[in-house]
Amino acid sequence: MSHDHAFFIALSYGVTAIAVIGTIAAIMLDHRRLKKALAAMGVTVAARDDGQHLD
Amino acid sequence: MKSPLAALFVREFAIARRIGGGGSMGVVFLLVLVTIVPFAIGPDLNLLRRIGPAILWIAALLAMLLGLDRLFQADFEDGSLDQLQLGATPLEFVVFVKCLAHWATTALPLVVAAPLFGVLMAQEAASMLGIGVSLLVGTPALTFIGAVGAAATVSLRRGGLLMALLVLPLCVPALIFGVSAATAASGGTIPFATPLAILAALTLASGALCPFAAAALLRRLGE
Amino acid sequence: MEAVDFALSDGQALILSGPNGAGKSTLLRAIAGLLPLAAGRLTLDDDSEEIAASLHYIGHAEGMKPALTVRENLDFWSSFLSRESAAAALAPQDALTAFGLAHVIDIPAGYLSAGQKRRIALARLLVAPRPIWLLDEPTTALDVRAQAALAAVMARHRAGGGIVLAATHSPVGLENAGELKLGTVA
Amino acid sequence: MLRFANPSFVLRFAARAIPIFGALAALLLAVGLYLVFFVAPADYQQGETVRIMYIHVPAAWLGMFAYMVMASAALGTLVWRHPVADAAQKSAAPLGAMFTFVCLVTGSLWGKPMWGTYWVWDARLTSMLVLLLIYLALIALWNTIEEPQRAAKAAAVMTLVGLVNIPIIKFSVDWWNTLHQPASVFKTSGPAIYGSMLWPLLIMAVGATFLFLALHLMSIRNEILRRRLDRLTRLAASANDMPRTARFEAAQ
Repeated sequence: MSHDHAFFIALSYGVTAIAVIGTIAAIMLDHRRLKKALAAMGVTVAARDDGQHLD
Repeated sequence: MKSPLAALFVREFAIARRIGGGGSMGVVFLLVLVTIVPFAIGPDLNLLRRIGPAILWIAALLAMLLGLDRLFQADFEDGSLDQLQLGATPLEFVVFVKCLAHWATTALPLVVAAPLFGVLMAQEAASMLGIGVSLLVGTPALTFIGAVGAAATVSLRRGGLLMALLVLPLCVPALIFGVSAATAASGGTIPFATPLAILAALTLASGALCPFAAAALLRRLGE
Repeated sequence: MEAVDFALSDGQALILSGPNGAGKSTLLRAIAGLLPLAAGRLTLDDDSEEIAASLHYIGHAEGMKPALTVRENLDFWSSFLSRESAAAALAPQDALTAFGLAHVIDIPAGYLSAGQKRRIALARLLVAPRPIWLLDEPTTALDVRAQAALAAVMARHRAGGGIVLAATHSPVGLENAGELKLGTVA
Repeated sequence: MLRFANPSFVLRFAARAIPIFGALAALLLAVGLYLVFFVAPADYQQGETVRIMYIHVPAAWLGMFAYMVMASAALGTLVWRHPVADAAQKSAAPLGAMFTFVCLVTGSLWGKPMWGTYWVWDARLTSMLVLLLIYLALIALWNTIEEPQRAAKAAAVMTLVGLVNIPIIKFSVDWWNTLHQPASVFKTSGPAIYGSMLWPLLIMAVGATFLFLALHLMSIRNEILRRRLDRLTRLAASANDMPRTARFEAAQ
């Protein structure tokens, strides 16, 4: 494995890992913030809102 | 209690971040322009390397104008412009701070993105640095000059195009010295510092003069 | 617009009435300094303060940014329009309570109805207090309860020595206020 | 199929499906990575850098797969007009953009040893760049139009228009590429793939697909909650006598 090949492989997998983990983190943080905001408004997240299920 | 101008800067910053994804629209517009050029000219890397800085500068200039026509229009439409004139701070300072906020939200992302997009134009590291520095120094001038155009067309329903026509000729000096500074960065006869110094002078001059012109255009805007 | 002359002292109010297009808004904007005065003078006898510093103009558009929450909007205007010499400014919370809107303080202004936006614009009077109020059609889009709240706020302002100039053609709840009829010359 | 129109049903389905897809993705990717680094042979011509192919190619597939998912959600929006389709459409765009971006970066890094520069206007990479631009434009569209229904309809039509254009773009970019470059120095269609390389590639691709499905369901759940929060905030604003002050930081 010549030196620069290893560098490019590592860089590629590194960038991919950052992109994937970043996306996962962003989505989970967004989820937590939304649940907190909904809870603050007195609505449990899984509350069945049959009334307006086609909101 | 924040000072009026600090409060204004914070408000402009918050609005830019919440609507339309802040400066990201300008960066995507820059990427689109940089991408379509090779489709027209061809993928010849040597040619693209030579004209890279010029293309990036023109694309950045157009991306800057993109957001500028809304600089005062939003305030004009929702009545904020009246109140901004009735505050204790002179309208000139208000215009200056609004330009600063617009530069921070629109131009700074461009200054970071343009060199990276230089990869598509086969630019070397030195040239990328030159492009970044020349944009950093030159974009304030574009904002200040653009603000005058924005103030002139604020009450027009679709003033964006007219504003570009008014502003682009005035931006020619900044474009010339900006591109020459960017190309000088990757070697060449002209030393990098000379065009950059003139560019800095253009920015300082427009920063000092344009707010007065823009404020004059905005003050006592008859219904 | 033909010659207009009036004088107001502390606690007084003046209603500018007349058909649409009679120049009510134009006169108010001219007093506020948003329009150049073709002729005539605007004087303030207590000359410690220049005129612009003692006026608060509320126009048709309420100057609220839809993307910002009501608190952010009012905080901005209180910082921007604040005067050291002015009486104590109310916090956004209290200013909104005076108009029965305390519950919307953390909601983006874009979510609110026209009547609520109107009341928030009027709340700006309390957040950035000035002696003289210039109100252009203050009661548009306000329901009866909101109009009562506005009348109470104006009464308190006048009791404290403030002056109110309102351009309107519907009753605005200002007792013993002078009236300046602006009619188009026959 | 109509039961999927009910957001609450989707929330419950997501709550069960996300862990399963996530676990499958993790397992497959782990096995795939092991195969890629310890089993798959180096390429006789490129040497070790061929291992970048095992993320570059799946990323390209996912970039396009995400667009197909977004386009079918767009149909859902236009034909059945139910909000879960809007959510599915809106949340597919950023994921598609992420996979396309990864494809471009890994493609550029993979090409560097051969081309000598990070970017050559190679036909397939250029087409992926245009796809990324389409994704970014759609995301900007979603960010700009505040009113959810209108944004969904506009994005749906633009997505379908884009879908029709993608093959045309692909064809014209290929034609543009051959027009200017008589013989491309090194066709990066990649080396001939032998069995021993095919398996890791397929495992990585399937693993990435499950990753996408898990992330997509999580994003759809977020969009449903965001719209519910938005609706409750409007209700709180209009209800004059709110028992509790409604706290709402801009969740956009």
